[in-house]
Amino acid sequence: MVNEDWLNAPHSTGTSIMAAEFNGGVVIGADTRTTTGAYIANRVTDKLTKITDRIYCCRSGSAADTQAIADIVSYHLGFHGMELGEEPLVETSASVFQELCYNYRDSLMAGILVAGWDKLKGGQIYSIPIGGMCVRQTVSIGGSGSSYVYGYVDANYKPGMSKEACVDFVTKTLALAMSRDGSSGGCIRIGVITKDGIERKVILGTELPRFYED
Amino acid sequence: MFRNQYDSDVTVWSPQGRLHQVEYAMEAVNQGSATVGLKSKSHAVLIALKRASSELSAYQKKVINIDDHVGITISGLTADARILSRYMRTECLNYKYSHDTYLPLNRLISQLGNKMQVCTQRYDRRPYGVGLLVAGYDDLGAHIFQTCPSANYYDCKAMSIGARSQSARTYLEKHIDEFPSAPLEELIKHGLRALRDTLPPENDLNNKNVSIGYVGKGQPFKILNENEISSFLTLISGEERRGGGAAGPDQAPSAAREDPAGDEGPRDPVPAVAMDTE
Amino acid sequence: MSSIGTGYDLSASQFSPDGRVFQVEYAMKAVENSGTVIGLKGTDGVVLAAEKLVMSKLHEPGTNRRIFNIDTHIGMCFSGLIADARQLVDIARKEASNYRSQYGVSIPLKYLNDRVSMYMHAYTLYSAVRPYGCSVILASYEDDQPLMYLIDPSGVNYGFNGCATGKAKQSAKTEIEKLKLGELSCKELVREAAKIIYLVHDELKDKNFELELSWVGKDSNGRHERIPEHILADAEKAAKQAMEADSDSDTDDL
Amino acid sequence: MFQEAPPLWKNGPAPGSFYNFPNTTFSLLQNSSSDAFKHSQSPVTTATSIIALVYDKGVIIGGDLLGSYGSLARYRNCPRVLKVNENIILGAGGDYGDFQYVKALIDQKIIDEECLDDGVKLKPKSLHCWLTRIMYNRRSKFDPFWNNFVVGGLQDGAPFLGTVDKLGTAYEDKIICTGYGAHIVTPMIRGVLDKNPNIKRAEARALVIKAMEILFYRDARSFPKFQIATLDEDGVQVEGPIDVSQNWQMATLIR
Repeated sequence: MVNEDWLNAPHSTGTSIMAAEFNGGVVIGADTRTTTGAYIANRVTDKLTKITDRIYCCRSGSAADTQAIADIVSYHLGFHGMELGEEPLVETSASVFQELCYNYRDSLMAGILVAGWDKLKGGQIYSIPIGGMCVRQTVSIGGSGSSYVYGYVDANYKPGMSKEACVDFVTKTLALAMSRDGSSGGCIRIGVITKDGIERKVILGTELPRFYED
Repeated sequence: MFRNQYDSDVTVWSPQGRLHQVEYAMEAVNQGSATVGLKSKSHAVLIALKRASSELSAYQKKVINIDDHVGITISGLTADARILSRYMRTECLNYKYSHDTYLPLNRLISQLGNKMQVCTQRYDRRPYGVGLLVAGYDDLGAHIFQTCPSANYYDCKAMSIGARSQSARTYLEKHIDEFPSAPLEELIKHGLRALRDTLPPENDLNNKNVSIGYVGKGQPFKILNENEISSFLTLISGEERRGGGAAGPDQAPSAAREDPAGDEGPRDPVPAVAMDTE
Repeated sequence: MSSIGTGYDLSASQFSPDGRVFQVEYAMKAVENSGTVIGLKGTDGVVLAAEKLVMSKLHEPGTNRRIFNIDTHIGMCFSGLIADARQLVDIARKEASNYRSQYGVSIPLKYLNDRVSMYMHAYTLYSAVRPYGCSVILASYEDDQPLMYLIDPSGVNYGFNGCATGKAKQSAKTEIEKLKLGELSCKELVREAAKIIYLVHDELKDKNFELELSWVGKDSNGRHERIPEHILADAEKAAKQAMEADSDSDTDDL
Repeated sequence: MFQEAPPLWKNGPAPGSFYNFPNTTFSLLQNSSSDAFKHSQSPVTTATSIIALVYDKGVIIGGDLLGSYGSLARYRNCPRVLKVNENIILGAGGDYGDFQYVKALIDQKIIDEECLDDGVKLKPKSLHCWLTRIMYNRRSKFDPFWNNFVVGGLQDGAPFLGTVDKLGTAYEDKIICTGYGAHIVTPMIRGVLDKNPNIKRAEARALVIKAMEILFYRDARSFPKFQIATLDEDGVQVEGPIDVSQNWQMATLIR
């Protein structure tokens, strides 16, 4: 056997995830591959997880850890939203994620992007890497695939893009990351969050952009 | 047996919106011997009258050191005061450990106030039956604080509490404008005169029944010994005494209970409306 | 209050035969024995004002304040027992602090109001404790929106445009109702508030008092603060003049 | 022995338990001494050196804006030089998550004090002492805050500069540089101050800017954008982001 470590290896979303602000909201995106060692445990995973109607998170790291965290946060914020009588803020949501990720930093493997829209600050993205810090960014990438596309993001992201341009940018970035990162792949899932809620779509593995092959 | 049906517990409001149990606790302060606190811009002074429970006993300690910058005198139940003083000492020490400086007076007092308030709202507690005069010096200058069993506290220019303290307060009010610029010695003399006014004519202050403590700029809280007290007493000994000791009708109740002879038998307490509802 | 003294009014955990909890009503009495406080909500903020009765000339002026800061953007004033109120201030500050540490943003007043009300209400449920002897007014300015609530010892709360509690709450309310609250700015309300406190102060029963004023709104950059010294002095002067003018016109009428 | 895990958030449910409503008083992350708790902590997202010195009438602190993720220059806007109150400025290096946690504590401390409105303001020595206590406390639990803190301020009118590291080691000095800065730029700054101990603010500022430049050349975790905080009788000023002015002219001399 080439590699038997998959028997004991944790399911982990060796991943490419990303989020970018545009004029009117945020675009979030992720690949769909979940691996156990080198084995693809799920080829159509959904790594864009709903927290509230207008707040989503992109998960990277251990699938078990990040799913558990997302469940807890969405429960907590659901409760909080009822107490508050209105939708929780994206900032609040990020803060709750951070509290968990920071307090349990020794036992969790989780790198999370929290993205969403609220009426106070519009579209926002917060990056919470391993270690539990939290910082707001206008564009953010995460997961193992992200290392290969920092340059592309730095060169091509422009503040105040249109929705279409932003979706295109996110799709292209993820396609690049997935093509170079063995732990990322499959399809691309995209979510566009604006004041009207989320609009989701999937770009199948057969329809990924191949502009870089020209 | 109860004076009215609303005074059994600290958790019971009277129809007038009063807390009789708390008001009774305020009376405990008036049972204690008098004590005076006053301050100038640079110093805060505490002067207390000590009692001995019998001829064989020592005089009860009235001035207690809390930290270098704080001291207190007490009137009321000494045992309750000991709990409060231990709390204050702990708070001062903790603050010094964590912040490398003295705990500002008003913060100490406000924490103490919140601790005392809890005892005025629960069935399983009783209010602390002691009033304190707290003298201290911090970055904001010299302070005299008064605390009550009701958990109220007051930032005072000068104050006196305890038996027949009204006479002392009268003296203090009369001379209040002289205190801010008075040197320490004058301040102590004013305090002694105020305290002397609370005594009946046949008694006088001596170096056994007086306690003096002070704190000030560059001066850690200091409690004077008998010799030092004597030297201050001689400074006011020649002066004519005012008739404060002959208790006026307004102080009759507290003065009567002050009488250690106790030959009148038990009598109903006559509490003043002591809860300031401001 | 026909049931007073029938023994059904000794515990907060006891209803009277006619379905009332007298201990809570008695606690309200403590509030009514205390100096008047008012809150006025204007177009660009909230103004709080308190009549602090001075008990002795031995006390330092400006102490035992009746208006507190709860968070940078929230103020609280009370009437009733000051010791009880300070406990509530402590609770409210802890709520505000916990909210920030958990949710990363400052506490919305609506939420704080709910929490403090719940806390006060809990003290009306058990015989082992007594209801709080104070009413509190909470005020804030968040997202360019002035907000104000009043909580009674019962734990009941209402949102208000203008409210009063304490000794002279009735006459203060009458005065407040004369104002066009929806149109006045904080700067104007400061004068009105001072005027009302001077007007309702009972000179015969309570000799001395100090006027306390605070605001939270656009003029204070969304922070709850004492009103600056010179504005306070102006307002006080105007209030005194108004009082004099008032008494003059009274004599004219005769 | 089974021990209940700490709650997921304050007064919230513990892992595997139901939501406790309301009035439950767990203190955050309480562990009894019998708990075997693994602390494998090491810094993750890190910030590098802090440069600080005392000038004639005040203090100055400088630090760059980079949050490094290993060798990846991941976050380019991580401010870590800040005003605490009118008397205190603070600089921090090390794990950025830990820094954010401690910063939240300090921020709340200042808000609490503003609420009291009693005329007493936290002084730099007090904050330095307080930081020392929490740093030592955490290292004693084998779970240190992985930071260096530099506290600057005016203590009763005189400049104060002190530092604490992750072990709770604390000292005061006229010049404090942490991380790579301690090795690379302390000698340069000391050289200047030895000649003239009472440099003016403008000179001090130029010195810090020079130090940031040198560090950019020699510290692989540094970044050419930084912030400077100054505190003197004119009050607190936090400037930035300032760009490092670079000079690579010498490259042409090599062939």
